[in-house]
Amino acid sequence: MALDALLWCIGALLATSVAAIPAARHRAGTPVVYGAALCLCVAALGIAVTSLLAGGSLQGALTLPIGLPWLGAHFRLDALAAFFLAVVNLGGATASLFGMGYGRHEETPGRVLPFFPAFLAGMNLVVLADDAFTFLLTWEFMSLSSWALVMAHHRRTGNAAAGYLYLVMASFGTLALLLAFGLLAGPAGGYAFEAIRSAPPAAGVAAVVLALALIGAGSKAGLVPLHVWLPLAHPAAPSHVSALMSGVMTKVAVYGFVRIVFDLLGAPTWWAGALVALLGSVTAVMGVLHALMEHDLKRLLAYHTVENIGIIFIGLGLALAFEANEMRAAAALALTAALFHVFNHSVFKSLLFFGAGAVLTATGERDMEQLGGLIHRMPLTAFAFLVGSAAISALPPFNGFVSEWLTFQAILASPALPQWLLKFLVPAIGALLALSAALAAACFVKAFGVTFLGRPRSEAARNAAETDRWSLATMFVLAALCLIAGILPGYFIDALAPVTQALAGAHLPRQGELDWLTIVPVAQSRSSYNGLLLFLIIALAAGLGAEAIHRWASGALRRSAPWDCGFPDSSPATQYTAGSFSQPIRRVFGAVVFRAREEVRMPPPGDLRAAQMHVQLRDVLWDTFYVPIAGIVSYVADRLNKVQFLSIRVYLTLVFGALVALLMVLAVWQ
Amino acid sequence: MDRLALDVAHLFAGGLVLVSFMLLYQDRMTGLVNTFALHALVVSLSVAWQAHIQHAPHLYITAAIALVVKAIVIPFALHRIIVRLGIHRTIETVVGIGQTMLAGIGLVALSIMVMLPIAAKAGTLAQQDLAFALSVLLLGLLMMISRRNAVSQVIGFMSIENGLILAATGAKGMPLVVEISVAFSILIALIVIGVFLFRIRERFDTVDIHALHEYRGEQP
Amino acid sequence: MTEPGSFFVGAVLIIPAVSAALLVVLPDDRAAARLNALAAFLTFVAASVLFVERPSPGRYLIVDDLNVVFIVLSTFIGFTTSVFSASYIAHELETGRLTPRYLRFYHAMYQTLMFGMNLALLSNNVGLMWVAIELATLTTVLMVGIYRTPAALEAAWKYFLLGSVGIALALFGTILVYLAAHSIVGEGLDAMAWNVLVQRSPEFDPALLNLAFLFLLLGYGTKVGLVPLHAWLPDAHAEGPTPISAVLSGLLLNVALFAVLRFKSVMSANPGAFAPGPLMVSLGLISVIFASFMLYRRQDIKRMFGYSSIEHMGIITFAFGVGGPLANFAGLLHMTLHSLTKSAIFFCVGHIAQVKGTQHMPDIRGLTVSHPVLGWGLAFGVVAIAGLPPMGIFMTEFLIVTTTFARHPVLAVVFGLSLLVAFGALLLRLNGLAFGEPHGSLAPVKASLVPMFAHFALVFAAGIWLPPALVAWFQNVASLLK
Amino acid sequence: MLLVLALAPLFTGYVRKVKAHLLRREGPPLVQPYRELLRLLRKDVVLAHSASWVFRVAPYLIFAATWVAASLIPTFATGLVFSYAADVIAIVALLASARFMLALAGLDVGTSFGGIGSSREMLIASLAEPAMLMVVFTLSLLAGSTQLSSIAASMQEPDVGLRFSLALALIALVMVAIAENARVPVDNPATHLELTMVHEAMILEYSGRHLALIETAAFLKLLLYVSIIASVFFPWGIAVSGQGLMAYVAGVGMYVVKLAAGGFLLAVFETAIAKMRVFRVPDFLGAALMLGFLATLLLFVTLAG
Repeated sequence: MALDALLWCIGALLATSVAAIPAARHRAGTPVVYGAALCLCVAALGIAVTSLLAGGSLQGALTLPIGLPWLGAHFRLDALAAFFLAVVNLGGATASLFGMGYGRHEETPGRVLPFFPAFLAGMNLVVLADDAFTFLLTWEFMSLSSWALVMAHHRRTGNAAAGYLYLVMASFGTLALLLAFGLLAGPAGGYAFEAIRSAPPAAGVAAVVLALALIGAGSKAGLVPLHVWLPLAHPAAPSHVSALMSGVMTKVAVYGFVRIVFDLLGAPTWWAGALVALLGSVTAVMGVLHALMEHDLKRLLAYHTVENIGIIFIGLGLALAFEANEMRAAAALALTAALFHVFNHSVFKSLLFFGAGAVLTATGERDMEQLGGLIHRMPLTAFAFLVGSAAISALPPFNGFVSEWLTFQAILASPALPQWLLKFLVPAIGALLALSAALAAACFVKAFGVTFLGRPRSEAARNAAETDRWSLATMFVLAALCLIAGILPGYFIDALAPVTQALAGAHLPRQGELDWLTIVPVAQSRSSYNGLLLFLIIALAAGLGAEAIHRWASGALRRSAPWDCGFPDSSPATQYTAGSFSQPIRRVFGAVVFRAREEVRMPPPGDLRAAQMHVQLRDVLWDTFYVPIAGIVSYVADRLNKVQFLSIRVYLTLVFGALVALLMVLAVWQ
Repeated sequence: MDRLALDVAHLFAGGLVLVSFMLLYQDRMTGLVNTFALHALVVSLSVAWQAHIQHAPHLYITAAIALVVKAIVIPFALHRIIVRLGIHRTIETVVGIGQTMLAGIGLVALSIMVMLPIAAKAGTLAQQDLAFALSVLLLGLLMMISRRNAVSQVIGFMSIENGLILAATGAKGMPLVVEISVAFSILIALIVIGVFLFRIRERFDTVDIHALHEYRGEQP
Repeated sequence: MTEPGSFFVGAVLIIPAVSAALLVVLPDDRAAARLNALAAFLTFVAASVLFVERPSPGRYLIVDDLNVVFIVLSTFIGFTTSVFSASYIAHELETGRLTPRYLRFYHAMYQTLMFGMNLALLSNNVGLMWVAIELATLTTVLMVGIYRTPAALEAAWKYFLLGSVGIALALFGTILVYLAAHSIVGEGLDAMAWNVLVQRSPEFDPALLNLAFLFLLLGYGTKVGLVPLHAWLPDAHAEGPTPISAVLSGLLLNVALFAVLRFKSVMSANPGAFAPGPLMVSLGLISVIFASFMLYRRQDIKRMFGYSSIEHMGIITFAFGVGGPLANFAGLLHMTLHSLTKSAIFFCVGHIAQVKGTQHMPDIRGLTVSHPVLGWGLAFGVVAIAGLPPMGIFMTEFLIVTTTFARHPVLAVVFGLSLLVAFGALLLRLNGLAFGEPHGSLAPVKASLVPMFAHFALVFAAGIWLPPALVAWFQNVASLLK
Repeated sequence: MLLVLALAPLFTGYVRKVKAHLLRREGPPLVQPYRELLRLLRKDVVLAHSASWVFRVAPYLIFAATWVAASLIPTFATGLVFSYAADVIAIVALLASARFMLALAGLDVGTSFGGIGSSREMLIASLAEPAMLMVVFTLSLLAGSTQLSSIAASMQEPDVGLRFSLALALIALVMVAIAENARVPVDNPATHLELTMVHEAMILEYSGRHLALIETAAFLKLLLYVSIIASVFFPWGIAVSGQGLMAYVAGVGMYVVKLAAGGFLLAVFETAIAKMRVFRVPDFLGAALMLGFLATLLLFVTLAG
């Protein structure tokens, strides 16, 4: 019955999107549509959370007489689905709430409102689908509706291209999944997940399916090298949609991967785990490096999505490896880490995108080089963004740290693995993970520092104003969530227990009852972390320090100009820019990853023009994978195009040739 | 039926193939048209003979149509067109007559090869007629693609159609043959009219297909 | 012909014939357009009665599971197209591209075409079907050339020659089939009747059948537009009046494919004959690949969708070639959905071309801004034809790819990738047409959008829910086709 | 907790003293750092116009985070109070967050110095952290735990013995420590030359009590690293919780001795070599990372053997 309620919510969402078409014309349409979406998402969220907390009890399955006639549309609600539903609807609810305020600045609501609820419905349906056809149908529907949202601002240069790349890549992924399901279902067409579960494929087939699932889900989640569309498409959409796409849709892709690989595919093989984890770590590092080079705030965030997806896939890969070796507890640990990071990332990435959206509405700028000093104009946004940055940089006491800490714990369980490759690979992955975490911190020092701190670099930044109440409310709700999940992780981990139980056959020891709410994944002596205590002590220490100092030491304060080395009133242009901030890291990594070229153009002596510095970055992956493909297609197209311009006689010759050839075949064949 | 009847039928069929080769051999428009009239004549004779031996009076109609339309009217019309277009001198072939003939022989061989396995069951008449009809058909196609101007293509097409009539009448007791032949005559008539149209409308100063080729919906 | 069903069968044929005769003499173009639509509507009603009242097969005519769906489909699309053409033609008169004289001719031809196609679908006789298809071809040839521009004449001429050659090949095949049959069934009409042929096919001479099928596939394949026999198709779509393009893509191709299917069922009933599958698969695959790449360099919007029709005919042929209950079902469904979608796209494109005054795609931009209904309609159509959900074509392509991949992985991968290529091309064009800064005339469009939306609604619904009766028919036929 | 707080400045003073002696100078007295801190505390703060609340809050957070991190280390006894609140990964993360705030503070005022400092600091950190974590891996794989207490405890076990991988880890840790504490050759705590400074550049704008806090944090950090090294690699004499007072006192004594030794070595090292270019630092730390990684791998070999 929980499932029925959910489906009703989804149906209502679809109805909303239909109703939004006429509603978009009226001024009042925007809050109404977003309000409806908000309510529905909250309702669905409630159902999902209750069924998750209730463990196995609140599950259900039903079949609607739609879709494939002889199959019908199967829907099923289990622990995994419930968890991802919670993630989806939390993101949906916050995005709708943010939209209440943000949507008012939308110049063409007619292009956003109808597709927004449809997008939400699509994501919900994917998670609920229980047969291959319904799954792919809703999956592609999700891509389609999000594509429409990406195309909302189609006049801005580059957005159309982004949408194009996005939809083509999405269809490519869908094709891969299509083939995967074709293998799983077999020629008889047993598309229902039940049938697939009951007949797990042979080892060889399973390997192919895994590869296809990796391509299919990876291309949607943004796994390197299939990530290229992501940093283009996510920022192109309106900010709350970007938040949904980055924070939630990528998670739905992760869900698809988990569903296929952990649920449908049967027992995994260890090399599969190695492969997935390795891809994950490469993705993480590549993503964060790209992010460091990026000066467009939203695109930077999108690249960080790539990084975090990498971290999640590291967890999944480890889980696979452990599961292949029957190390259930360790598998549960890794899986918990991955899923918990799924939740955390959806929270703080939405928060950050909302912050970016607020900045965008306040200044109309996405380019960090034009921003700066916003903390004075929009302090609340700045605060929320700071929390988000700390969380995504995996700094205690926020939630990002907890999931990464769990991932590290999982990595530390690796020496028990029998395979030597894994023994050596996993620590390397750990190193890459640590590297990406550190780089992420650097990147967000840049993002926050350049955007909000320092002095404004443009008129727009100088006259920015704090954003509206709805947006602020949204951001603070999420910031609070970041902190709560960071200091009370035990409850969240317990909530994940049924999921890991279902998938990995084990779950972490219950954390909720431990004293002082410490989390102890394996054993007290082995490792433990207590966010709450840490948070309290830090707060205490800081408080005491401040108190003591203000009590006994001087509390006086003088304002004056900063130290200027004797060059008074230097212009804001002399500040460190995003480019200059990332310059050292570019020097270190750039040569390899980006083929970075720097050249300084000095004017000749006596010439008064300023010296210029040109930095040229190339995306190696783009050059190696995508450019050739495009080249081949256009080459073939050009070649074949000549056939359009032949004379009738030649066309007749074609017919004649075909006839004669076939006759010959026949003659030979008989 | 007696042996003689079969032989005569066979004779006509073979004669048709022969005439098709003559068509391929022509390099003058006038000669081509005349040869085609002969082609049609042979067909009508063969059809009439089939009508006789099958005791199928309706086939006489087909024969008559073949005779009147294709042996008399159309050649006459084509002669006028040729004169108007002033192309009665030569016809531009794509490849030399020699190669064309060789290819034709190859096609005949192919058609016989294809027909061989059928021999046993379907009765000798059908087999031979089919083999010849198929060869006529292929030769007609060969002619269509080895000649550049529309008139000779039309003629090639009509020779194809003669081959089909031959096959149809050869198939014993096949219904609707008359209707089909009528339908085909309409087709032919339309083609000829089409050629006329291009001429009369002053759209193209020649019916050479290269000229048509210039008018293209889109250029590369 | 006493039973009610046969009366309606007669109606389906007689109404178009009579109205064609009427339209020849009817001078007033308004009235002509109305009469045209009315006749088409009546035909549709009569046809849809056949769903329930099905007469026993006669010597010349037959109604069975396979053709009943296509008769209703073609009469329906014939009706909607006639409605669309009413508004389209009115505009053509204003701009003076067509004179009333030609218009009378046009309407008469339209009904003749309907007659020909219905006859081809209903006929229980290979020869009769051949005649009908030829009739339909001739009428379309005349209508393609109706604008009498050099390009139009050239397209018509090309269509004519290639079509005639195809027809000739098909006839030869038909004769061969008769020859194969008459030694078993005995001479006369029975040897050409579908139901008899399918029943007795196992006893036929396989060698003869093979040869026959080869000619029939090439002959009717020319009409279907399979590569390399396709050359006439894009130009014919591009140069003719848009209603005719719609009917061509929506119906005539289907009818030709329908003929191929009939013969395939005869073939597959005979154990000795070679399986037609590989031949159809290869032809279909070639068509799909070729058309997908050809889509990229298109400048003319109608020609582009012509190529897309080639692609989809290839898909359908591929599906039937793969065979098996799922793939055959998918093929039949795809035939239905493609004709609905593609004709709707052509309705949309027709209005767009009229509003913008050009078919040259680079000159058409930002439609969703300048003409939202047309722009989004086009977007919907392209999305549907590209096989994105929740439209029905997604279902068929899903079935085709999955079933193929389970059996012939390589084929499925190639097939899927070429679908992706085609999708890339269509989407690229859509981006240019529907989005970006609007360009060209912003005049409001006066168009009858009902037909377009009716089709889209059907396609959309088919993706979500299929009526069980339809499914039953298709499954029955699918099992018949092997 | 208070112990480390009390000891930290003394330790720094001690290191300075030793360095001075090595340079044949008299050097400031040991208590000089305390004096400086008191002086700074008494001065009032000069704040730039463009400074925001981040700039003012940062010092307290930095101080608190570092202090907590330092107090989590089993300096002289295992199983100290709260030691289970965070393991060594958390300690690394705490230091990271302190650095995060510091770098932000550096960017806050909007002068180019702060920028230079922050960007270089983050570069160094982004390499130092993985290296540190690799060392942590080595240790915790060996000890089967990431709790410093249990690590230290397990290091006292006789069967651990002397391992090559441990040596590598030690070297790596030392390099990281040098980098993290902005010592020569990575950075020079005494310089104020724009081109060379990293840490100093970030805190250039700070004054008064803020500066005092940050300085204290720096002292603490130095102490922290030295005591990690001491407690983990030379765990002799660390009291086990619940051994009674005497053991604690012995532990404290032992600890002080270890600190003295560590400080002396540090001073010698610093005087021995020269500051390197900023862009040599990545190589330096890369080497540390490699060493750490090598240590982990070798550990497997030895574990297997």
